[in-house]
Amino acid sequence: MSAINKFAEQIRPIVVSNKRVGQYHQIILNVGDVVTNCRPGNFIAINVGGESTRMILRRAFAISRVSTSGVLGGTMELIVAPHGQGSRWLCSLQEGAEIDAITPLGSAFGIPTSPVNALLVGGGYGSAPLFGLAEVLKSRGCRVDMYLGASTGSKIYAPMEGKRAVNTLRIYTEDGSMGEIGRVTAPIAQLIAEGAVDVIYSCGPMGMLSAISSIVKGSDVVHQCAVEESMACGVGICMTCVIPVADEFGVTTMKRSCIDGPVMDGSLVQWNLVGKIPEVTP
Amino acid sequence: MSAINKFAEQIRPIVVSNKRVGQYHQIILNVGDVVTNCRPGNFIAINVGGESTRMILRRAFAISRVSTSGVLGGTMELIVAPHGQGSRWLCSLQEGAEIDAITPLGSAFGIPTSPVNALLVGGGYGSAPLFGLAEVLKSRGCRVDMYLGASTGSKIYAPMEGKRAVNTLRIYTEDGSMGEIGRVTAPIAQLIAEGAVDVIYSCGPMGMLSAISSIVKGSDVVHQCAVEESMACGVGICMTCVIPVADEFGVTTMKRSCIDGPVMDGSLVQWNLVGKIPEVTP
Amino acid sequence: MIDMSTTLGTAWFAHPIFTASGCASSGKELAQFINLEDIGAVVTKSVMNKARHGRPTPRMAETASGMVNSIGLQGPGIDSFLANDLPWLVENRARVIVSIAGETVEEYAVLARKLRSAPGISAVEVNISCPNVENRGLVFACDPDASRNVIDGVRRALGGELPIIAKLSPDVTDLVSIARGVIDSGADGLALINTVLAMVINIDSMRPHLAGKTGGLSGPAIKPIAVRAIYQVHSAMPKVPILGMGGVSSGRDALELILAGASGVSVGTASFGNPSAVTQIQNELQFLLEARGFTSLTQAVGYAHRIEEASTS
Amino acid sequence: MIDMSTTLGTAWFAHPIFTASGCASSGKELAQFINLEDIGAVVTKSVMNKARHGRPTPRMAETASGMVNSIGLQGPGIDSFLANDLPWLVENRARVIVSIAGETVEEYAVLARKLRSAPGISAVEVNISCPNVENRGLVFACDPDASRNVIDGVRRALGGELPIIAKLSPDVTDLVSIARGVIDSGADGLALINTVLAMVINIDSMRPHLAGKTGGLSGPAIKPIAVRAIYQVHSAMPKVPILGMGGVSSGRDALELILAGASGVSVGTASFGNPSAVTQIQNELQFLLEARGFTSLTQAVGYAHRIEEASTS
Ligand SMILES: Cc1cc2nc3c(=O)[nH]c(=O)nc-3n(C[C@H](O)[C@H](O)[C@H](O)COP(=O)(O)OP(=O)(O)OC[C@H]3O[C@@H](n4cnc5c(N)ncnc54)[C@H](O)[C@@H]3O)c2cc1C
Ligand SMILES: Cc1cc2nc3c(=O)[nH]c(=O)nc-3n(C[C@H](O)[C@H](O)[C@H](O)COP(=O)(O)OP(=O)(O)OC[C@H]3O[C@@H](n4cnc5c(N)ncnc54)[C@H](O)[C@@H]3O)c2cc1C
Ligand SMILES: Cc1cc2nc3c(=O)[nH]c(=O)nc-3n(C[C@H](O)[C@H](O)[C@H](O)COP(=O)(O)O)c2cc1C
Ligand SMILES: Cc1cc2nc3c(=O)[nH]c(=O)nc-3n(C[C@H](O)[C@H](O)[C@H](O)COP(=O)(O)O)c2cc1C
Ligand code: FES
Ligand code: FES
Repeated sequence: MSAINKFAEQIRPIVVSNKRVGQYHQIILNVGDVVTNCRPGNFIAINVGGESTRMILRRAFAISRVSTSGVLGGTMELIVAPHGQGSRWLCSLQEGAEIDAITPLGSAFGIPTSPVNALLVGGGYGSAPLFGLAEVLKSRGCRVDMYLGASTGSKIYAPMEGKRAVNTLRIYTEDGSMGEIGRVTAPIAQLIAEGAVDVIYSCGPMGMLSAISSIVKGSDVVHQCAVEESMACGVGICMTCVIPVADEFGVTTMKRSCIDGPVMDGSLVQWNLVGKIPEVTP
Repeated sequence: MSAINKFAEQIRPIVVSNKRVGQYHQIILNVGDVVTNCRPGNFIAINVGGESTRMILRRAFAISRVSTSGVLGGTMELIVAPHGQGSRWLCSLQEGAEIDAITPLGSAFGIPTSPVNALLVGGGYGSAPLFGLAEVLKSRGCRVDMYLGASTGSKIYAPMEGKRAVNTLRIYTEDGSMGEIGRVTAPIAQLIAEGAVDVIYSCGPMGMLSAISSIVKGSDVVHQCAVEESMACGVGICMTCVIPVADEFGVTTMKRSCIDGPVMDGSLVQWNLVGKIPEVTP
Repeated sequence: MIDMSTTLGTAWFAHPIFTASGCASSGKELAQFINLEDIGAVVTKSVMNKARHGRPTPRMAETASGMVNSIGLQGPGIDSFLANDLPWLVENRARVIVSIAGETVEEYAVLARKLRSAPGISAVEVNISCPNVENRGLVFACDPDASRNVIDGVRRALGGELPIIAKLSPDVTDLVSIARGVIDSGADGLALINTVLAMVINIDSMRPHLAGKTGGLSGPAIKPIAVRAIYQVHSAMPKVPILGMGGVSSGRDALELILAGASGVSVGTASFGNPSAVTQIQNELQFLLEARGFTSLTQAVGYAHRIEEASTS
Repeated sequence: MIDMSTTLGTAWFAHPIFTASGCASSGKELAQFINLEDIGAVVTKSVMNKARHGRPTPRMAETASGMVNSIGLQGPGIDSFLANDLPWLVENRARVIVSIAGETVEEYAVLARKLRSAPGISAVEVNISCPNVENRGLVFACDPDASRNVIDGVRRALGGELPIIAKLSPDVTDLVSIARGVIDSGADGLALINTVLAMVINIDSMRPHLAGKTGGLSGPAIKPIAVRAIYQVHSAMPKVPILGMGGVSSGRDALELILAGASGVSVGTASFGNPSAVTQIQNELQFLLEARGFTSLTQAVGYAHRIEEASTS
């Protein structure tokens, strides 16, 4: 059998809760045993719009956290921005609603085998998977610093419980309405120069991921980033979600961000070619 | 201004109640003042499927009864058969749901100016508008007999309150599971021969309406029938709902059943041409 | 205030949203729901020379985000139209684009001659693309020569007075060459697109659902085809005005067609689901244009074709 | 038990539902969701001679009941396909139809020659209709001569071994004549339909949304166009087997295409929304056929064309 999508299951979870948090919705799904296969970085693909909808494609959301402890069995938390028609539909669901979902999909953040200094950088709802990741890193003895950025305070997602899993948390907003004013990328260069960080994990807008990659370049800091390309299928069959990525020999090909990602090695992603294609054929 | 659709209003009624009755749903809508313009025979055209639906056309339903008395102001009752995707959606609505509707549309049953003997014949959910009609006829001093037919008992719609408005009610089912066995059309010929009926009002499947028209032919009984053709717009702009109808000079043209109907003179409908077109051009 | 007016050839319209032919009957029926004075124009159901019964029923089937229709051009004929429908529209201060359809080149010319002297008409839309006629071989719009001949005849019959808008079918291999042909023959503008030839089979009767077997697909399903057609033709002939249509049911949809190159937009099937669609779409469009900083509708026409700005990197 | 098997030319398939080219990648990706042995066949993503990057992103836009894509035939090239993807499919006991695409008549012939000796292939689908190539003039399927030449070359290169299925585009004025041409040139069957040329304009950037500007419309929106195309071609050439596709997302949809004349049905876009769609549709289809009293799938093929029974009136 194929190793692609190996743990993915098509399930019909129930919405356990749906709360507005700033500009986002925190949605908890009762997903059952599938949580045991979910790793930080994986995503879930959800059918939106209901039975007679004209929306034919699934929507992808990062798994924020999973839990096996509750009375409900396995649950999964998503942080959803009501963006277009599909995500707004999801955010409008009542408790008890049943949805159609496939999870876990995609690659996960690599977890170091020995304790390291980890910096987690999130933009907007990109912080969602970082709190789950922080818990895992902490349990492996890593030092975990987190920087979150957004245009404005209501777009910062930083739950109380999440903060416990990190050593430090710094928040940056462009309008200064929360935390420090400015971009989340600004202080990273200095951290690297100080040798205070071994691995950067990032999730957020492509511009942010690309900026971090430039900053990291030349240092020996590892940069694992979760990219976000528009996806039609989420399971590797449509080829819409591709990103130019170099292999170990420097040859760039268009990789599917749903199965070869969303977590990728930031130093291999050819940021200058995103939205273009490599000149020479592979 | 045009007289077509003169009383029609585009409204957003709330579902006041939705109860299963046999194979149908009795749905009550809070429609407001528009009820004052609703006459037995008129219909309502409803958007189905919700915001992101792929169903782009309205669905037509006969107005079963209206009431202005309740604490809610004007309400309207519909009897809906969960048939395809649109009517099933309507039948699945919870109390409190808001819908998008246009009403009143179409022609109404003509009410005699002097008391007559009226026979009301309904097939399946076709009985819906007849109870409201019966009340009006009764109030004008008419004798009102009602015959209802269906393939089986659960498809007979005959509410308790409705029965009060009629002098007699006879029920026919093809499988004999309720009332008498056989078709609702069977006893009509005799009634006419006995001179016991002046006007027949009918609503139900086209085959039933056509059969009644044949029986009435040659007698001087008036036959007003509510036809049912597939409608795309319900307001006269698409020309999909046409029925061949003769004018006073015997010239047949294709009439729109949404604005020239649904109530038509059964003796003018060219039943043999339904689903065909007249040979000669008008 | 943004200037929402537009022109199609020599015809000026205060508003940019129109009804689509065959989707507003003769206009009267919509008057309860929209103010006919406040829209671009009523484009009438295609009128033929003689009265016609059209096709038997069933005439329509709903499909995913669309519908297939086969009406078969039922109508009262041009004389009755000129005697009854047109005067009503003029009396009610609606701008009118008369759509005509014929079975022969000659019939189109006859129709055009009758329109020449009729008062109150802003333009003539020539429907050479109705896919509902019995023999597909007879669809004028699929044959470059036949479509040129029709427009040529109409031009002669009309004289120079009224702008001619040729309505084309998307069911062709090379839309641009058909478009060029009718423009060369004297059309002042193009209407894009008519319905797409389609069929629904009823899985209970296990036969084609429509009495006419095939029919025309319309509604949101075809909007991406309409946008492509308008974009292609505007690319090839940027000066030719286009009345765009196909699946428009919101101001966003109308904007998409305008950015692709439409100078005005007709709303068809959307009126079936919402009889006040034309006015609503017009209001939404105005809001969207203003939000994007346009000061006139015409600035937005074909804006999606603008040359890439110099890259900032 | 109903016999669900079908044939396309000399190729026999135990099951009638197939993946659609480009909508199952090389098959592996779906193995977690469907049992590849239990479906008609995997129709591979169109393979070209050399590896290709395809188009830049954005490559797709969702539309009402559909999507527009412009992938640009990204793929590893035929040699890598034969070395890696095909053996995996054969090992996993999937039946395989290889789809090929080229930029020249010669490229198609080269591809066919390479397939001739490869084991485990049931048929070759020749994609002459991809609307995603830069120059619309180069779409083979829109040019009767070019499409004949491609099939002719493939036929010679393949010899008589493997059935050839020519995949046609609906974007033509006269589909039947294109179909006749490729059958005369040696195709054993037809695949109908490829995507419909379309465009989406992003109303924020106010430019075409896809990097490739135009793309192909697929999904439920186009089903009525597919049904019409299959019905037309089956009417004209009732003996030519058709692999039908276009917007099928339920057993009811598949039945509609079969009644119109398809001997097998490919499922494309529906797999994006539901990766187990192929199997689900196959099960639903079987149920629907049984409920209608068919004892074999082949009885239903083209059943909508049967002569009207003598009227009982
Ligand atoms: C791997 C991955 C993880 C994601 N995680 C989250 C998350 O945790 N929280 C969250 O709020 N959003 C997340 N997104 C983005 C989310 O998928 C989109 O916001 C959502 O698809 C928008 O759908 P819509 O119907 O609301 O918008 P529309 O604009 O109506 O969508 C139209 C189409 O475009 C696609 N699309 C639109 N915006 C995006 C986008 N930003 N990224 C990818 N596809 C897009 C949609 O999937 C759909 O196919 C993630 C996307 C990916 C690919
Ligand atoms: C004047 C009039 C009055 C009606 N009154 C009632 C009523 O009181 N109660 C009731 O249950 N039904 C009534 N109907 C029928 C009702 O409109 C259809 O059952 C309903 O439209 C089916 O929609 P659907 O989405 O469930 O079915 P689908 O089969 O999915 O509908 C597909 C399309 O076909 C049309 N259609 C399907 N069946 C019918 C039908 N029987 N008549 C007309 N159009 C149809 C639909 O409107 C829709 O456009 C009435 C119809 C008309 C024209
Ligand atoms: C029921 C119906 C009838 C139509 N009749 C005509 C017609 O008489 N003449 C014509 O040129 N187009 C006719 N059309 C095509 C429309 O004018 C329009 O070009 C097409 O429907 C696409 O627009 P839409 O998706 O907004 O409906 C008709 C369309 C429908 C749905
Ligand atoms: C993302 C995508 C990629 C496709 N790639 C190919 C291809 O490589 N070769 C081909 O012949 N058809 C290709 N097609 C067309 C499909 O095989 C099919 O003909 C079309 O999508 C209609 O079917 P559907 O509506 O079920 O998707 C592609 C379609 C999609 C949506
Ligand atoms: S989303 Fe389809 S291949 Fe990645
Ligand atoms: S339903 Fe449109 S004209 Fe009657």
